[in-house]
Amino acid sequence: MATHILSILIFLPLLGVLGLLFIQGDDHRSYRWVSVLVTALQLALSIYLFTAFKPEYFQFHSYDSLVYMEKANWFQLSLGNLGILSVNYFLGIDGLSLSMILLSAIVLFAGACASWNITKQAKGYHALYLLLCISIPGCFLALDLFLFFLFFEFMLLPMFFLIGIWGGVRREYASIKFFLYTLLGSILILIVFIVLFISTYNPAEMMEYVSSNAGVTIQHIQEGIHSGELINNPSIIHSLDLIQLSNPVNYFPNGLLGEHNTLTVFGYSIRTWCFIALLVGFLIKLPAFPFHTWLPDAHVEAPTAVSVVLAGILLKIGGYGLIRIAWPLFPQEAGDASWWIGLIGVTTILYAAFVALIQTDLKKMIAYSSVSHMGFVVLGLAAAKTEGITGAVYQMFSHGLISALLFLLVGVLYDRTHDRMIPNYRGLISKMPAYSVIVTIAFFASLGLPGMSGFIAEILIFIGAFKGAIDTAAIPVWMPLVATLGLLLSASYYLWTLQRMFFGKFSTHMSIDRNTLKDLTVSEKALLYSLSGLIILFGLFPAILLNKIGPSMEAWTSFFINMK
Amino acid sequence: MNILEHIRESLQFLVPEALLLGSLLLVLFLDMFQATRKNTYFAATAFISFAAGGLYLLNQLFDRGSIPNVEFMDHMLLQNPTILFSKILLIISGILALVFIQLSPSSLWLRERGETYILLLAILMGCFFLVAALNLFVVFLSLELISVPSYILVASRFDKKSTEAGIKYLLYGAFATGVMLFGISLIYGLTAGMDLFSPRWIMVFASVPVFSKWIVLGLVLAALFFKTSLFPFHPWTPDTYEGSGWGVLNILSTIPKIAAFIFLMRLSAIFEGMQSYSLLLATIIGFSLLVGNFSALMQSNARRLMAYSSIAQGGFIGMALLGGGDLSQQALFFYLIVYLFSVPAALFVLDYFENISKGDAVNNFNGLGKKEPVMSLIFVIVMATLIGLPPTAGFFAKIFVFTSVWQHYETIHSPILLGVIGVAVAGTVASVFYYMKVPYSLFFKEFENTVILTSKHKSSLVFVSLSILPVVALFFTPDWLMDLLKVIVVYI
Amino acid sequence: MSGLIPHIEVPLIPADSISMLALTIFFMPIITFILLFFTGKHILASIRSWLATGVMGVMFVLSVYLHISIKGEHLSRWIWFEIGTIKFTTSMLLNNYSTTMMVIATFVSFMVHLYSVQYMKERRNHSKYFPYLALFVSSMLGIILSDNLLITFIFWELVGLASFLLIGFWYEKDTSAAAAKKAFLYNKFADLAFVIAIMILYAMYGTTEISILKELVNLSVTYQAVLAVPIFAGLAIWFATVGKSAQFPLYVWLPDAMAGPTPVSALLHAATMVAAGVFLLLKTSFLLIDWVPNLITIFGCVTALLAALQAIRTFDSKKVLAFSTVSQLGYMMMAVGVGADDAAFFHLATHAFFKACLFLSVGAVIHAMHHMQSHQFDHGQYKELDALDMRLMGGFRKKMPITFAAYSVSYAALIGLPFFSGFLSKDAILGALYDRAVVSGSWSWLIVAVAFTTVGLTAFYMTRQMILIFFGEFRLLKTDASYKKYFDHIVESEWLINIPLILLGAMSFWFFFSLNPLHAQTGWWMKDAFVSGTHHEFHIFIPIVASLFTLGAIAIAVQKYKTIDAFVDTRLTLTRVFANNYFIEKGITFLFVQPVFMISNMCMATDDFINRAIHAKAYFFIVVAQLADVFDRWVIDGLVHFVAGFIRYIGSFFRSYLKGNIQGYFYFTLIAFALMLLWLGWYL
Amino acid sequence: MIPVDYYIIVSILLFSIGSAIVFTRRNILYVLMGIELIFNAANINLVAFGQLDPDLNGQLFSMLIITVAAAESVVALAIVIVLFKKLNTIDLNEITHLKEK
Repeated sequence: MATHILSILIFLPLLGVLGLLFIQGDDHRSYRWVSVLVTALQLALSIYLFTAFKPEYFQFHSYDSLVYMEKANWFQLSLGNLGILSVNYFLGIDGLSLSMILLSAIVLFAGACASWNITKQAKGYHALYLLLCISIPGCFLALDLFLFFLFFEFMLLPMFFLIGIWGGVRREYASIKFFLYTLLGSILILIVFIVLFISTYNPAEMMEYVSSNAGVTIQHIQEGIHSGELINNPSIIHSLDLIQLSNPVNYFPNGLLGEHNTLTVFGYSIRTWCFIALLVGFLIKLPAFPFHTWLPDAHVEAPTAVSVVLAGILLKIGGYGLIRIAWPLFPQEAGDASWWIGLIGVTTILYAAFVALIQTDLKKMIAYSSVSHMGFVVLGLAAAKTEGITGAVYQMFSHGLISALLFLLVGVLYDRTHDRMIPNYRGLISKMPAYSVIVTIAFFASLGLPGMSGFIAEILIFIGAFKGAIDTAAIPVWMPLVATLGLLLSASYYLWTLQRMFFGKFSTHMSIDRNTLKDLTVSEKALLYSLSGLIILFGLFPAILLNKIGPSMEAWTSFFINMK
Repeated sequence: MNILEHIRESLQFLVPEALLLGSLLLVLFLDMFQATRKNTYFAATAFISFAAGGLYLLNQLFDRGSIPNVEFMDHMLLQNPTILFSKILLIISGILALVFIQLSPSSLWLRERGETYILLLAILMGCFFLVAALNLFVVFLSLELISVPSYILVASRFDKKSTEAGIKYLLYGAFATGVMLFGISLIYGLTAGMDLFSPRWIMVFASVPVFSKWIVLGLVLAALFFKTSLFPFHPWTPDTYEGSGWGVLNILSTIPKIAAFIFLMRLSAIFEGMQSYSLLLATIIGFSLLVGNFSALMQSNARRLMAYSSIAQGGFIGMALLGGGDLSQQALFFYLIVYLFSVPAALFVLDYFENISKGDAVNNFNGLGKKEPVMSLIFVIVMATLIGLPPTAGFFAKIFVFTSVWQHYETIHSPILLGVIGVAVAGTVASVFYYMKVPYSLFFKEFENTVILTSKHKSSLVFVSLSILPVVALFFTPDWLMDLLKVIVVYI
Repeated sequence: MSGLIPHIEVPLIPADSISMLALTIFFMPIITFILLFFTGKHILASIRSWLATGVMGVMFVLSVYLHISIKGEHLSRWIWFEIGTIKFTTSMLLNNYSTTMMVIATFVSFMVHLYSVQYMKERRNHSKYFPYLALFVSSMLGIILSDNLLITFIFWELVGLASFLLIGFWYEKDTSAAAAKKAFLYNKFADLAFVIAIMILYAMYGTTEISILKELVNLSVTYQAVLAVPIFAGLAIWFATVGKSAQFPLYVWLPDAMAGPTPVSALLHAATMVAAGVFLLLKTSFLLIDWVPNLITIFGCVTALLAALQAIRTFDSKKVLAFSTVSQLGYMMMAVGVGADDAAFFHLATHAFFKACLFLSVGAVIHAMHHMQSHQFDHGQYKELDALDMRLMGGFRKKMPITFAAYSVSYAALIGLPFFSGFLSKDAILGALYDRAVVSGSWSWLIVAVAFTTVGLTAFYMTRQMILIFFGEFRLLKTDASYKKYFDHIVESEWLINIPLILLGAMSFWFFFSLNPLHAQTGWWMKDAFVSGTHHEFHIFIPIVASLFTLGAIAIAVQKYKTIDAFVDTRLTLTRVFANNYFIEKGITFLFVQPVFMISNMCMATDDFINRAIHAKAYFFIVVAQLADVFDRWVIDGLVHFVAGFIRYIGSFFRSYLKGNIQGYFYFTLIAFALMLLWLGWYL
Repeated sequence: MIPVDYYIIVSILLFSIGSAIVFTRRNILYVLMGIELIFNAANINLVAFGQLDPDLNGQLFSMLIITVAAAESVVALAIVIVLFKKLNTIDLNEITHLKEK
């Protein structure tokens, strides 16, 4: 099992989907058990993976040290003069993937639990949810960009339907918007992948291909490529193997992305444009200003569990893509653009926080706060220091937990009253004390209170960013300084909300039936308390995660700096 | 050699055609008597001939792989693995059409009649001849053999819509044929021969003045473009589609199109390097993509939507004609295979929904996704295939087509090709919107209809799933098919 | 740039037994917090409160033991987490300084706990009170013990959290909720500076260990001027303390924070929250270089004066004390600014005791007032009564003699009468200020002048408060005679309240700090030189002048207020200015809050704009489709028009393409195909 | 022998006349006749060119065309009859029920 643990982890929910197909009848109870069980199994598997993972497993850019790697040729397609497209089923895990896998297992499990009360077309819902459970871990584990893109795209469809069918009043609008935005991002990413495909080759696989000719070595192939003999040869093997792509030797010197290519479009090289396209593609997913407007709508309309998954994991794929693909493949460009990236980060942090401040819809406010927090990820990336990158990863992890908790909490209130407008409530704490306690914990966690996981992430990002600003002048000094205002703003909107909704004398808008305002049930409590517990656990003992992923992140940084 | 002797020898290559002819006659015979005038008999006859023909072709393909390019019937027809394979595709398409008619809820009138089977067999026979044609004689004859039964099929529902569709189709088709004939006559005058694929003819034609070349090529290709409903020979398509039943529509949009495209591919192979031909083709394809994709966006009627979709798909398939080399031929076949499986599935589901909701406007399908979740979900996969989204082989089909054009662009650097690629990309994006139109109303609109008719659920589902299964499966093993095509398609 | 800074290995040091003891003390309130927070509702209130109080008592005893037994420095350091080779450490430093602070903190906390047992008995939401207090104390201990700025920051923020929870303890009151939010946000704003300080120091030196930083800063002193970074780090840390230690202009949260329970105020003002700022600044004073100390002095001076002025016109009994705290913190800051770290810490210590005592005794009075109110409530005559308003008090001297005695002693200490602790510490600060002025001259003399004036002001407003609360008649009766019977029933508070008062009051005497009642420098406190070794020369005239100021102010105040029956305020403008905190809040609202909301609205508008743009994108395809359609309908048709001019009979077919006319299709095909061929011919 | 050019001129004239009819006449029967004219234009060409061809391909082809045209006309007329029954018209301007909405 250990050799195929990654595949098992990814495709486990497929069994669940099959199981769903064989369960007959309209009783939603049996369906929900399937999702919960499958996600629980996934969680167990990823915890096993987490415990078995050793910090020494890093060196992401060579095949040797990828533990649990799975690599098998999927297909090789001859594309005439363009050479051969070789696609591998290539999975691997390093610290970065590890944290994301753990996060997605936790959040997906929480989401499955939150789907407990779905009664409308429960079978379809759970089937789609389980499909999400396949594509999300797949996305985090795929090391072949073709595979990555498949999983990436495959997330789109279930999400689209989950929002569009089980969503709120304006679900059509929200789902279409989500679809359009993400599609735009995917197209940009796809274009870059195509360019990558045509301008690189895979010497390792070419070795296998030409092994009949005795005495041919990788050097021969590389020399042939560099001397131009092998260009446009139909037998050149191209692949989207991330490890090969991240080696600059594997680019055709005269290809679109090669070192000798002087072609420019509007004054920028193709490499720069590719980087921009990747950046925008993933920033849409992240989302960052100005590509964020799909998120509030999608969140507001999505059912609770979907919001949880959306904020908890889907956004992280944007950040993951940046760290895993955009930066390592275009280090030079990423380094050159750091000022702009930092600017995007800072703008996102502040802009979204400002907008969150004046929201009257609780869920929308939290959605904007998610955007703001994702801005920190961008800022951490811009400086490209180990602390900052680790902070970014930790921010993704912790924000995954925190936003899952926050959206679950909103869901609790919405389930009861079907109203989430902040001004419609006052003094909730006296009616729902346990609920209010967890809300307070969640709010403080989200505003970066020390002792909660968000703090570690943000402080790491700040010191990383500032160190980058001082050491390498990657970003100007004012950026991390100004970004700290984000902390204040998030404290402002959270505390203001606390004051308005939870403190004061109890009263509600007349449209709300007060009898529905019951405090948390035991099962809700169990879920919410355990998530809060995790947040505090990872806040007090970041070593649990950071010690495992640290070496990977350090290797990432040194790789990036060497390449740059 | 004695000509009769030659013909007798040639007949051995016409076994599938003979089978079709035989079953055609048998159906005719069966149709004469009240006792045997039964749907099942007709269908069984047709199916047996298809199956037998298909098996024979397969056997030939494996046997004759080593003896390519047999010209027979006094250089009128050609036999080689590519053509055998094309015929197999046509047979598969025919079988799908047959099953479609049997299961389609709206095709009761169609399947009860013997004529339907006769016409289907005739069309298929015409297609067999078309893909194997070496001479303009045969081209003309086979096109007529496809066209005339098609006219009858379209018009044979005998109601207002269908007759109108029929007459429009006929007038357009006849006019196109006339134009082509005139072109053929001029070609005959210019080159003193109609044996298109002979080296002599090619040589003579190459020496024809450019202007004359333009004229005759334009005139002759008109009929083929009409059959493939490419711009500007497309205007009949939406009207005819709208007026005809789903079963007929399925036949129209698959069998003749596949045959015509394969023939165009063969034609392109001999005209390769002739700039006037390739540019004409490129322009036509580009405009087809533009008009097909963007007009489809505006459609609210499922039939017209599929009509424009078929124009657009024709454009995408046609892109494979633009690229030179083996890859483009493989891409064409790959695309055609995906196309021949996905289009019947798409049309069948629409038929199914139309039958439930009693209307073919997209709005009529509102909310049906909740009543028919599985069917709707399969429909989404079908639509994904037509758009070219993973995880369906449509994705690879598009990739191959794009790659082949790009590759050709890299060698000749023609801005028109670049334009075609641009239009195709834009069209692909646009296609997301119109193909997702129906799933959108299936899932996201509230259910409005009060009348729901249930229909044969299981068998329909099985048919649709089975026809889409190969497409999904091909996504996971595209290299298998490509390797196969690599071996087979080289003889074109 | 970073190459200039010598890299210092951060060694890990295991904890010795003394450190283990300190850790035990540190973890005790945390365990209390966890225990009481989760089981709060399920155990008896008395068990709950006595458990917390008992723990605090044990902590106090242990702290004293720790303080006695400690010799030299005990540094221990562990790894918190590591990112590859980068290690983030956490460390604890035990020395005389920190253990002293521990003793103070635990003692005051213990007293407050004892007091709270009685005080909170009848209050609502009892179950969360003691856990919050425990959290408060543990966070404070964390700040005291931590030798790592990052870790300090964590506790720093947790102090903020605990204060938020405690200030907003009566969350049903809107003022309470608002005050809690305000306190947290003002502190958070200042804390940004702390984050920045951490960023700067980490980026420059690669560590946030204070003891290591100290070495590094001293090592790199030569290029400090070039880099100017440690200056900004120091500035940032100071600014962080401006929030927590309530300095001008961020002190406005502190008066509002009186909305919390009175014992909390006592704790907040004495040993925990506001002390944390000064304490941290003293700990990191090596970072205060160049012009930063002067800035600190000036701001401290301004704070001291402004707050004292406000205290003169405030009627809220607790707010007077709050302003007094702000003012005294200004003194401490001044001392820090002139480098008199010892004096600052000394004042911090003495102030902790007498201010806690003052709060608790005023709290006792308020408790009594509340009792009257609640009695009335019991009799169904509930009236809104501001139990904190000094204008309604008076004559409590006879009713509550012990309270009065405790109050008087700490009052004397605060205004700096000889033989009381405040005299010693204030004298040390004034002396230091004077010394500094002698050296640097010019504006420093102004500081000295203001410091002395403030001494007078302090005496004035404290005397005013004393007279208003304890002397004269009970003025509430003048507005509403129905309180008479309740006033008659007022007796001295319960012993649980009195004992802390007595103990804390006792700490206001001189002998705890120095045997010589007039000279602090000779006392053991200053001799031990907790923080820095610089001694100040003793000037005999300073205590004398200060005492003169004090006595004079007392005389004026007595003269002014002794005959007052019902307080009528004159000079309303001034009062309004004071009541509005010199319009600082208005200014902040105007300068920050309003722009923030403006920007928020702008951003929201931008979002809408983006959305519209996105809609445009979605419509784009439809538009293209429309265009294609228009192309079909008009361009091609237009050509048909054109051709039609030459051919008869064709007119009726013009729009035939639109109309489904097959001949229209023919035209379309013909023309389109012809055009295409023509264009291609031209192209070729 | 009459030179081929004359045949071509005649055939082009026929083609043009046929096309004009197809394009302009509203009666379906006329349109069908126009199409026949186009067919015959092709026939004339083929026969004319066939004179020069020893294999007589042209002549053969034209025979073929005549046959097929007859078949096509049969189908066309059949459909026209049905059409007339259903729509009561054979005016092309009135057969416009199927169109872009």
